[in-house]
Amino acid sequence: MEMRRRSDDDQPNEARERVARAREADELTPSASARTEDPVQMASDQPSAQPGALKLAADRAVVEPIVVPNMVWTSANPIAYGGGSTPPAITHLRELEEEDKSDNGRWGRFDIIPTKSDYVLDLIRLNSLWPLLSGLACCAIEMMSAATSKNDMDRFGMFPFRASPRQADVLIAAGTLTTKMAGPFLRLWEQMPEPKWSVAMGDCTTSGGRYKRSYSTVEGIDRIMPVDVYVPGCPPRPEGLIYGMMKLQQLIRERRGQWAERAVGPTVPQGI
Amino acid sequence: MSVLARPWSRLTPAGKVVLPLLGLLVFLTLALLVGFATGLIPGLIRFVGDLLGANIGIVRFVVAASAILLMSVPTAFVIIYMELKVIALMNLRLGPNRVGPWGSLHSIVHGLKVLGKEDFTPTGVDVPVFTLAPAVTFLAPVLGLLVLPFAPGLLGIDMNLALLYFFAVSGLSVLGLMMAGWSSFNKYSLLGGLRAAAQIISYEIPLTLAVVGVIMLAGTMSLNQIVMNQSGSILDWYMFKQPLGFVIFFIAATAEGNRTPFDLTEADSELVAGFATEYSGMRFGFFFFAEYVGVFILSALTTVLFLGGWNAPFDIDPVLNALGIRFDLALDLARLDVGLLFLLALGPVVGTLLIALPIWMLRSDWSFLKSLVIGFILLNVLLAAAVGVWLALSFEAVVGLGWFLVKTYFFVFLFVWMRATLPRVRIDQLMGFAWKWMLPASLVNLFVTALAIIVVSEVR
Amino acid sequence: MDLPGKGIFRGMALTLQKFFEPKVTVQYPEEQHDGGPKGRGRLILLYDEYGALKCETCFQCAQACPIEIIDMGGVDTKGRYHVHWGPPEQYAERREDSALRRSGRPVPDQSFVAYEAIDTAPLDRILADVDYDPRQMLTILERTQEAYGYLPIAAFRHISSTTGAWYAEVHGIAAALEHLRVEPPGGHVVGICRCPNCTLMGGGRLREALEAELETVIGGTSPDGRVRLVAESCHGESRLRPHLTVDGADQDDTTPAGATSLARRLRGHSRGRAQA
Amino acid sequence: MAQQTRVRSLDDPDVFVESPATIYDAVPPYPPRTEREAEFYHLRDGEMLINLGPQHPSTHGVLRVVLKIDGERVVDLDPVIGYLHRGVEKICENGTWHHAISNCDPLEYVASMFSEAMPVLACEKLLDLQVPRRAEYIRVLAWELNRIASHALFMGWLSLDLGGLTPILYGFIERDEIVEMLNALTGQRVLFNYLRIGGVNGDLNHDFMSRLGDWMSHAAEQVENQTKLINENEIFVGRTRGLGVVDRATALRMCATGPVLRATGIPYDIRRAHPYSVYNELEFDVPTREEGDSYARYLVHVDEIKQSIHIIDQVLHQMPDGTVMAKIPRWIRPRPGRAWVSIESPRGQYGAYVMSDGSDHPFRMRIRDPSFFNLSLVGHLMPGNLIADTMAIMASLDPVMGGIDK
Repeated sequence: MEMRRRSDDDQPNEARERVARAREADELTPSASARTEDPVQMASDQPSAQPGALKLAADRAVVEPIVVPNMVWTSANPIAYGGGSTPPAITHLRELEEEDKSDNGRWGRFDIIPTKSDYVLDLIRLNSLWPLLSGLACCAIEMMSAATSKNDMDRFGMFPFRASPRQADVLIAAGTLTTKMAGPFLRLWEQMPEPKWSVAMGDCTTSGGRYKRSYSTVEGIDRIMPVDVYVPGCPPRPEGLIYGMMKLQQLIRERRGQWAERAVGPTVPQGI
Repeated sequence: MSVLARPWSRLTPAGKVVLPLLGLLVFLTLALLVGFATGLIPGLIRFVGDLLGANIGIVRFVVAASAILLMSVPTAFVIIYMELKVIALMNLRLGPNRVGPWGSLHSIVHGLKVLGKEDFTPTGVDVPVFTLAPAVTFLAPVLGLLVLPFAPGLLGIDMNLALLYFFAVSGLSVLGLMMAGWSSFNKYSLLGGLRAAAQIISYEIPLTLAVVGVIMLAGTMSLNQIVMNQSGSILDWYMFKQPLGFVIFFIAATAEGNRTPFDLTEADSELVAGFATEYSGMRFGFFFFAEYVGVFILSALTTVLFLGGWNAPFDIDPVLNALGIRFDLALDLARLDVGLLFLLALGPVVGTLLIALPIWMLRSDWSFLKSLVIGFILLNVLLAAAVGVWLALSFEAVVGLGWFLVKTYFFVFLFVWMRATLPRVRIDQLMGFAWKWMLPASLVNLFVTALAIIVVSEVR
Repeated sequence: MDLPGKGIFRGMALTLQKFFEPKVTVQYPEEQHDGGPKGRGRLILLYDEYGALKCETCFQCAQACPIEIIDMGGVDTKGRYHVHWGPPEQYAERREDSALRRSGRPVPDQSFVAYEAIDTAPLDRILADVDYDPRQMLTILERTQEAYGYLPIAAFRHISSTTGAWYAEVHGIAAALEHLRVEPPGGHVVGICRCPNCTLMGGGRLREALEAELETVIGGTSPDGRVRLVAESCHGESRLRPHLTVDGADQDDTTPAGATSLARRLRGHSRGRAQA
Repeated sequence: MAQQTRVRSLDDPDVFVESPATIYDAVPPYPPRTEREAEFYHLRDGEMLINLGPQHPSTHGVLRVVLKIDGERVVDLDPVIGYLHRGVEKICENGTWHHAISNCDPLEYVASMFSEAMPVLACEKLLDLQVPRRAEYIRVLAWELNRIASHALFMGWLSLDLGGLTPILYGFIERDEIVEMLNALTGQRVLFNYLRIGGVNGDLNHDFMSRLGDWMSHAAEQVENQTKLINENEIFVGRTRGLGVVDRATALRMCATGPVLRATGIPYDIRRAHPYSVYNELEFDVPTREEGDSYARYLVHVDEIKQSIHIIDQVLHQMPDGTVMAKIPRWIRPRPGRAWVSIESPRGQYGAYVMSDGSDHPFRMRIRDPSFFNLSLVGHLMPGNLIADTMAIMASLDPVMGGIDK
């Protein structure tokens, strides 16, 4: 299996030399000299200090690009970029593509016989999605806003926010999930009875968003629990959440949500 | 064996339910055909008819009980829809509007969804008690329905101790709530169950004492008799003879039914879902239904005791007579003879066309088929309305039932309205209100009523 | 002195008034908001008529982003290098697999790697024999290993989706049991002993040399898949040299240099072959 | 039923064994580490611990409070915070000054126009920068609008935690109007990222002004409507009056600010005490109450909404012409030094203490969030009250977990 870790040896010599040359040619004052001066002066004490005497720090001025050999991505148009190796095959979707009839999308591959009653059951479920009342951060305000008078989620039968996970159908993860909150949040998900769905609302829960560089946040809740619908935005408008919930309804109707084998891990197929 | 077992094991749960039902249906149809062909069925019917006729009391009880059990679920659906929609409208929202006309099927969808959820028993619960609690909670209000007089002659049992029975049975619901709270292995549930015990038992006392005035006036505990005593004009209703008792009864009934502002047992913002915190699926559905059936029976009891039950607030016959309107709808269909056949055969077709054609001509964007369907539906609605009017004018019971339901649903609306407006009281305020204000007031009401009865009888 | 309940009745009158007022709800899918004059929407990368991204990977947007949220990787115009822009490395998160995955770089994690497809016909026969019963998972896995020689990832997926057992469960059973292996077996098996006696006799240096040459650790397979390095026991036989076997045969030359040349020979390197 | 506690044996897959029931409790799994912990987790007869949060309908986010209760009465409590710790201050120190603006946005996510002002004002102080007057007036306009939106939510939340369904929806109607207005101005509904070092991002536009005009025509009436529902409601008054009384000494000792402090009778408002921006040119009252209970805090909020409407009216009349951005260098590098800035947010004194080493990023940034100090009053207020009152007290302190945990 082809695996390679990024190390300095992998970088081609030209690139390293280019970065080194850029460093040498940088005329900015090194940061060390800026820090030797006494930085502790109350600004309010000396309001007339000259702004022209600003010292420049170089350590953050140049952000060097990370350069590694291209092994993954190739263009769809080989003429444009001179060709490359074939992209990796997406294997775990192949079985689905063979049977694209929506009625059999979920059951056919498991050799299970669906009846019309299952279809009716799905119609019933998608019109009565009760979200769990659990806000995490900023997006919770917009989640509540989606349920209130202006954008009324109740029109789709989604309003009765249940406070107890035992009675909820959808877990809307609204807001940043921190590592400290991850355990309780996962327990909430496990306490919900099947069939259940989850919606990742906002950038923080889809990918880590603006806090992906923090030491204390979970980079996307798909790392700890399965996700059916992602609603990006920081935060998304309430209409965005309603659109996501309508997408969830569509997934349920087409029997594509709630995989039997859904697991924690990347939901985006390889190669995209 | 595996030829049958493999497909069976591959069926989804819903399929496993529906398929045997289909088989049963086919079997029953065949059996009926065979039975009629061989003459077995008529004989059986005659035999069973004789048997039932001999034990008419038991039959009446069984029929009433099953009718009421069947009736309770649609009642709950209607009230859930009312709650969803009325609160939404009061919040300046539209409320559910996607399933059915004006979203009227949303409550049914919620109910059926709950039926399809995973039935989950958490670790550590007291399993038998946990399982029984929803049933007890649901049965308590449903049993109360048995003695309610809906219309003249339309009631389960005309018991002479109906009121006592009613309070005894509806008091059972607190047992269910306590069982749920205690067995759930959850501190929130425990607090909810204990609150339920304290609250409902406290409010039983003013509730019962407020009714004693009515009992003294009516001289009976039979609900049917109480309603009959209120017949006549609107001033005969006990609401005007017992204003204080009426207010006390209504407030205590709100507390008894765990409705806002006294919904402490299922306080969403305090105890996550109160006694129902650990319940999922249909077991939670039972609590859900029980609450709304409870609302219905408390409204119905208020109507029966204080608003004259099925009695109309005014007599419509003198008005109609004064206006010279007379209904004589005694159709003698036999006189039509062959015309009846033509009516049955051609009536629907002609009626549908008569309604569909104008629609089709007015709406250029509708196809003729759609107009036909709309016309057919409209025709049926009109026919149903006509039949309803005919029934209402012909049978007293239907009018009575109409008045009864109007009054009852007014109180249901009042409950929902209060829920939309009021915050929740605190447990010590709740108990203080019961013991410091409601109990003395109901005692005062009792004495004043007794005094009034004596005075009136002396004057006479 | 107000009448008791006056505030309650005022509130209820207000809600009843609102009951009849026109509603403020905007029915979303039918009526849509235009986003406003300064609305910030979604960032979209454009594609040209050949289906290639129009993005030139100039990193200007990434530099301008106020919260440094744009984390972009792409291929330079010659198609040779995969260049990547992100904020400076903090808290070692750049090496995390999700960061690698987002930036399009290879991920050193089995579960995130696209697995190779297999011919599932033998596996289907095995599964049909046990009637797709997840309780007989051990049987399924053992017979699958017999059929394929090892347990491919695709087989796990297939077993999981047909029997209904969780993927993690299947993988967990396979990982927990020693006689099941998830990698193709190497051509040769090199066994060394790690008991104190052998270590005293120079087994440590021998192991270091073997691991360096085979580019794997004990229990693994060399990257070309030809040699597997396993732990064996010398069963307490007192000898004056460490215990080393190749395909079960005891070896005499147990110096580190000898082991190196042995490993090279087994891997088929030219120098080792010339020496042999 | 019993099947669920039975798991397959590891030795023999056909044998089922009883698994030990996993019982989640509020008691930590380790022995007590401090005297306080030992005292708190020692339960006397009849007492029990109950875990309020981190997911609970009325903890306003992910606050967790371990309550020690005796029946319904709270004996002691142990608030646990940190479930929303995102390391904002550290992230701010790793980005440039411009980056810090939007990184500070989600701190106070109900009124983010205030938290995003922190790096802006601090950097302007370090740069000794004169902001155009039109920009200052637009900032005041945006702040006051956001204050009204936040207060409208406060009134709804307090009522929701007391069990009333409707006021929060009326509050959200008002907030939605304001937020859509700010969306027209800034391009976002919640995290505006509108203030810039040296001004604001973009002048007032026509869409914003027309929405603002619409709203101003019925703003006072809308506040009246919302207060009519609960202001004199006997149940609401009965549950909040005399509840959670903070006396002045405690409030001052615990560094409470904002409506919590003003409800005890101390007219301390940063806008008046240390005027910043153009607040010294505007006329407004600082509403105070003497009682210091939850009801007084609620009334202070109501009065502040009216004052904010008054301020907005003045701002619209006095709005000067001109540019909305000062001339600033492209790469901002303030002189080395330290600065302390503070403004009056809907929850109290929002402050930032910033150190600069002369580079293009803050060397150290420390945010003072009023919710944290206001919330720390719960230790004084809750013991002795009922469980239902804890919700009323917590809602009347109006904490926002984003700022508390940072």
